[in-house]
Amino acid sequence: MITKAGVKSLTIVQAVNDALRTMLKEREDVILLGEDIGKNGGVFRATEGLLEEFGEERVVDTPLSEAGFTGAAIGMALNGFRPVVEIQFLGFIYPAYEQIMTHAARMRARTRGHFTVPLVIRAPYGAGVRAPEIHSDSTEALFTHMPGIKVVCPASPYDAKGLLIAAIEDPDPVLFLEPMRSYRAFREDVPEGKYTVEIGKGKKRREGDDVTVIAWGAMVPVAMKAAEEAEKKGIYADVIDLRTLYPLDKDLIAESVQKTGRTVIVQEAHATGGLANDVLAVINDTSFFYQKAPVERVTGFDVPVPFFAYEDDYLPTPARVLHAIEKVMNF
Amino acid sequence: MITKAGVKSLTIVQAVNDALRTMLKEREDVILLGEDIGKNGGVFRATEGLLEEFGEERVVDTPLSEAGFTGAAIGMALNGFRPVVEIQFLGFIYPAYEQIMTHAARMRARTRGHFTVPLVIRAPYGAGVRAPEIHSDSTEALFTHMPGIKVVCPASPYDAKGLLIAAIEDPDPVLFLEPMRSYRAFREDVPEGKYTVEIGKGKKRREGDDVTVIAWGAMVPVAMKAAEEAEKKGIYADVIDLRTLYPLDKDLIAESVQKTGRTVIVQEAHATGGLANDVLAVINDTSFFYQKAPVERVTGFDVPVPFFAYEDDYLPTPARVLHAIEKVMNF
Amino acid sequence: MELDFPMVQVLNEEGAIVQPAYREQITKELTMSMYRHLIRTRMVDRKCVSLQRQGRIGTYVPYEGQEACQVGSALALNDGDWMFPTYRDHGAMMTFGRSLTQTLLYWKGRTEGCVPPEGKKIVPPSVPIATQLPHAAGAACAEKWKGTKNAVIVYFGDGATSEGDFHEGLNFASVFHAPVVFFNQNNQYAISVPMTRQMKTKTIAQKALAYDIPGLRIDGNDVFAVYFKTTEALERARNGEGPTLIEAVTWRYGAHTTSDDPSRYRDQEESKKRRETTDPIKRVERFMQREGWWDEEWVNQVQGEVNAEIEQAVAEMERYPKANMSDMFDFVFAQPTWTIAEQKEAYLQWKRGMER
Amino acid sequence: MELDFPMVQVLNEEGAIVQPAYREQITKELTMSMYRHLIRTRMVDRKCVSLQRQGRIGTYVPYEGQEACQVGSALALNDGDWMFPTYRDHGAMMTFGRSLTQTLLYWKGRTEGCVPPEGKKIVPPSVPIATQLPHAAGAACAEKWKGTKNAVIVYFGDGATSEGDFHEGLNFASVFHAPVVFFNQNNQYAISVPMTRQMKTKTIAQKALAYDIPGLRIDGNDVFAVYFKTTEALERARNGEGPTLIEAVTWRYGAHTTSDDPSRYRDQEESKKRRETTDPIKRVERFMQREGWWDEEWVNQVQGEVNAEIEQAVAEMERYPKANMSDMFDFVFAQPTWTIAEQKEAYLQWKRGMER
Ligand SMILES: Cc1ncc(C[n+]2csc(CCOP(=O)(O)OP(=O)(O)O)c2C)c(N)n1
Ligand SMILES: Cc1ncc(C[n+]2csc(CCOP(=O)(O)OP(=O)(O)O)c2C)c(N)n1
Ligand SMILES: [Mg+2]
Ligand SMILES: [Mg+2]
Repeated sequence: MITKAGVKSLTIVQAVNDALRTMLKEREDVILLGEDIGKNGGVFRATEGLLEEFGEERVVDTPLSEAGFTGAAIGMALNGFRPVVEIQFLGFIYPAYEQIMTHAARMRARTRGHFTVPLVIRAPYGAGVRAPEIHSDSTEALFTHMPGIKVVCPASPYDAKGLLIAAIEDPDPVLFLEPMRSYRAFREDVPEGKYTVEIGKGKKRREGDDVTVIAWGAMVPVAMKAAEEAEKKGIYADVIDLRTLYPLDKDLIAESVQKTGRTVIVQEAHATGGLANDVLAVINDTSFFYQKAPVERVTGFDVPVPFFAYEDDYLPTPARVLHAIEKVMNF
Repeated sequence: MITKAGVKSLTIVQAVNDALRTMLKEREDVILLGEDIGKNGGVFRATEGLLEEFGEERVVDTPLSEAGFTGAAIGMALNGFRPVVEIQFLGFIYPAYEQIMTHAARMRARTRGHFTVPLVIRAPYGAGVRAPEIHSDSTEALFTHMPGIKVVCPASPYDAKGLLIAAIEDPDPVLFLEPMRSYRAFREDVPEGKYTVEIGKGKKRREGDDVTVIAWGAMVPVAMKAAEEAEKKGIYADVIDLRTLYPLDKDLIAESVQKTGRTVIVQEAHATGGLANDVLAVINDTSFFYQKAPVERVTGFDVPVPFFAYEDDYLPTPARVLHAIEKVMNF
Repeated sequence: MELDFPMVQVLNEEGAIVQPAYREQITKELTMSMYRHLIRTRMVDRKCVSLQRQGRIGTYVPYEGQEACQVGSALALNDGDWMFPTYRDHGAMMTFGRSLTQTLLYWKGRTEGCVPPEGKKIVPPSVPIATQLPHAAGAACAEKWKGTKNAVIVYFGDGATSEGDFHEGLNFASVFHAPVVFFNQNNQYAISVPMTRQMKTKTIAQKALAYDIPGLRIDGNDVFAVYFKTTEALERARNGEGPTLIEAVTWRYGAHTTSDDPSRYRDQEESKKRRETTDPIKRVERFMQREGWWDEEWVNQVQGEVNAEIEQAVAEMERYPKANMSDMFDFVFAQPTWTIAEQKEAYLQWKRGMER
Repeated sequence: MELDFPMVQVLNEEGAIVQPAYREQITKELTMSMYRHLIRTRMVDRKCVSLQRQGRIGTYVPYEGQEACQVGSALALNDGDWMFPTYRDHGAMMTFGRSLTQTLLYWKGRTEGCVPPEGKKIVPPSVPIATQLPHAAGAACAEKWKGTKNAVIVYFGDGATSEGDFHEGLNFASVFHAPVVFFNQNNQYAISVPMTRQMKTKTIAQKALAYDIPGLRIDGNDVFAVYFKTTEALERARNGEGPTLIEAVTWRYGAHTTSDDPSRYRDQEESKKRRETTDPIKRVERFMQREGWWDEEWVNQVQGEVNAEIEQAVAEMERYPKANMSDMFDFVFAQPTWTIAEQKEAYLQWKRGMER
């Protein structure tokens, strides 16, 4: 849907598709690999139409082997390509963990920059769409602890396109997490053609002086909803969309927390070992004495992401976030 | 070396061997699997003599396939055995990540306790022994974020034996991390026969009212050394050896931090996403207003564990810890 | 290579027995039992698809067309054997004893669907592809070390052969002579990816050569070939002769899951054609007709019984107690850690507060 | 199966050419060049073992006994080809152009050892077993898509065949007809685990049948068999005929690494015996003697040259600038993240403070 000249109103998944098409056109070294991304256009249609437009050598349906095609993509990246691989669901990335951890992330360091792996790994993640079991993991923290790879997670169509293009242009490996639950949840105006959103920079989605609410990916709409509710009660929240999960936007976090002194972090993943604790560390290091209350974390629980009959109780909700906002306000 | 009746003076690796022998004797369902654990007695000799004593069906040299033998061990655990698998070095566990993450850790939850996986995964970890590259990872945090598995990490021979026996008796999967660098570094009196150290309980290794120093595994001796140095400067430290990394001993941490108000956490792993941040979260949640200074974290850096020529600069040292202790004291 | 692994048939498309050796074992009783299971599994599958369309269960994975694979192999098992299925093998699971209600609960996103009936060693379906193969190898070793005569069957698709776990599972089992049958349902597609894109080989059976174990290619739409060849492989396993790889060539008529649209990647005319020619149920019908065993009334009766069973199971599923959110916390460890206990308590308290 | 994959020999243990087809290509020049590389790699290996014993380098992985595999295959490469070695393949790397100094630096725990000479596509050794096979498949696809005539060689051991990545790499390469040679050095042990415990098959070559690619079993101690068969496989690759699996049967005389004690798991008499009978260098000597090409003086000269080269490299390694700790921070990303920049700065500052 074209809304005005040079701008289209797109969903996140369409924005991803647009970014891939843009970069396949723009750069000959870009190549897509994954399961069902060709003829089928991806199980979420993120690669729809690309095989037809760019052919079998640039949009490659691979055998069902995450370690195999991620490893092969590493070899292609060593040899001049910029592969973008799709992991069908983040819950199926673990067979490729070794390849990402030991090779993609370490090659530059091991070789003093002689060999590099400009690889993008795309993966839809998260719960909330009533998917079968194991399809709903949100384990970004397993990758932010892996030195040598950046982790990006857009919450909106504009950012999805701009960040994916930035990831493809990045000289180093990037894990690109796509919030499955937001894939088609809303549209936004997205410029045609190439533009980038800087990796490493978060975005303030709402301004307020009372409390800082920090979220990313599918939790951004949850945080926004909670902030709206809070406003009705006279509490004004800064809502920060992290957008990049490694490296975190330290300055944005510190600036806001130093202003409000009160922080709520909203995380879909399990509490222990989650990214919220990295945010906590940033606050500890930069803004300790500004804090007026302990940080509240609203997170998934320390349990495997449950079967879908239980997922509504697993996922942070605006009501839970609001409760946490009130808690830090009333401390 | 027998020091008194019923007690032997053992190194950590000998204590591990003793625990395995004890449990192979004690329980028929215990079985060991791994690469080179039989005839060779393990590359660190942790399983020395066990093949000879218990035979090929209980001490099983497997093909070189971490996913294969860990997966097979899951099948054996489902079918009544208590397998103890050895991953030769923690840096080689990643091929088995999928098996641990999706199956070992989730089976009980998926089946409402009908099927369970009483599996122990042993892995030497850490840097400091001039090992070839990739042999020195200390990525415990990749497992503490995995709901359904406990993570244990002894720092001393007594604890190594007692915790390993507790892990084998535990009805759920346990990752048992062995500090390679401390394997033969010192001896301690270890009782003969069976005893356990409770999983989930840390241990105070030194008492002091000024500052809390928290460490685990190979960092415990580093923390102890720093505490000794601090004492010479009139600073008295509580040194906590976490021993279990999931679940953390919240009460022990809170009690000490509430007493001292100042905390230093010593972690070998990369700063971002490390276990220190979980400790930070425990402090935030339990002891926020007791804190007199921001928590100091002394950690490995956000870089792949370097080749050994650089490892002395990567690893936290007593001097770095002492510096952090002084920093929190002078805040 | 294809020539070295000819496709074994016992009952051909026309419903004729082409392997006289098995003639005597194919009694009326056996045939009727098979037929009953075949139509039962098909009827359940169709019901599930329609339940999904009505929003009464979640995303569903249909197996229509693959009934002979699942029924024939499951009937070959002994009660004490183990079954390691995938998400598509509830036909096999039901044939081996899992109740319809449990099947439905699973697709409704309920963990109750993962609990097998007492004494039945049916492990919950493996969702990550091929990861169950090492488990099967290990469970089989355990039976061997215990000295039982139990065997293990593990199911997987053509796509699964590309994963490392396929290889590691078969290699492990072959080294330890584990009593396990690796039962491949080669439906020729992994979602949209045809077998030609999945592997260079024309058969899956030949992959057995990499492990020095027998590999066998059978007509997966021939319930007798499946039944007898699986029985023989299980016998080998029980006798200490180690694992077997069976490739059962078949076809799914419908979509990969109810979220999939097969017309995007293949001509559905092929499915239509196959329904007429190679259908696993039709050929048993043809055989029964040839033998004079066909009894319209009996068939109607069976259908009626299965319908009643299905209706009852659907009713049971729908009046099943609401999912209990506590379950999510209570089964992670034998004893909940403080983290889980605290999180549960805090959540329950907050929820109670919200409800007030 | 073993019979289907007979061990190919060109030069037998007695130093006689047993495949006349290659007779003409085995010139004096080629033979002398091979011989030179063989003794060079052996001398370097022995020197490294002794450097390790003296504590001048770290844990070292010796390859003595496997020189024919490494030299023969590396000499078969073109300059533009890719090499994906393991930790044991510095013989191959040096033969293909990596300097001795770099080799030594690697074993001294220095990243400088991972940087290949300008223009040479030698990827650093893969330490996690078998993980380099998918890379090789991918790099080969990339050459194909670029339309070059470059090929790829990837090394791995017998133990590596058990890992999933072995399977995934071969399958990927076979599906895409990638120009890659999978070169297996079957030294019959993975640390302490003998081949019989690693796999049920008696050959590794037969695993090629699982991918419908040529599989070939050769005498890995016969430098000519290795050289010609690798050349042919590379030719196939360049001509678009896809991957080949080569099993080169060999033996490591010594320990797995300098931290290993082989007497714990095998009789070292076997190594002694093999030194006399199947040694890759001795048989070339015998051949040269038969041909009348043996020239004591030339051999002494070569040894002298290699010794000088080694001494120079050792000296270079030892006066190499001290490891610069900044390197650890500076090469993680093209542009350091603030986390790394801050950590580096803080550490440097503290260290400067300490030094004051
Ligand atoms: C490790 C992993 N990767 C990807 C998926 C997503 N996925 C589910 S089914 C499927 C295709 C499986 O094909 P096949 O093995 O032939 O079995 P079939 O579905 O045809 O029965 C894929 C790719 C998954 N479940 N697990
Ligand atoms: C994934 C992984 N697991 C374990 C190890 C430890 N390890 C190093 S070498 C080796 C044996 C390899 O045997 P093989 O493949 O035959 O090669 P060889 O050493 O004989 O050349 C093992 C187990 C490793 N490096 N990587
Ligand atoms: Mg299939
Ligand atoms: Mg070997």
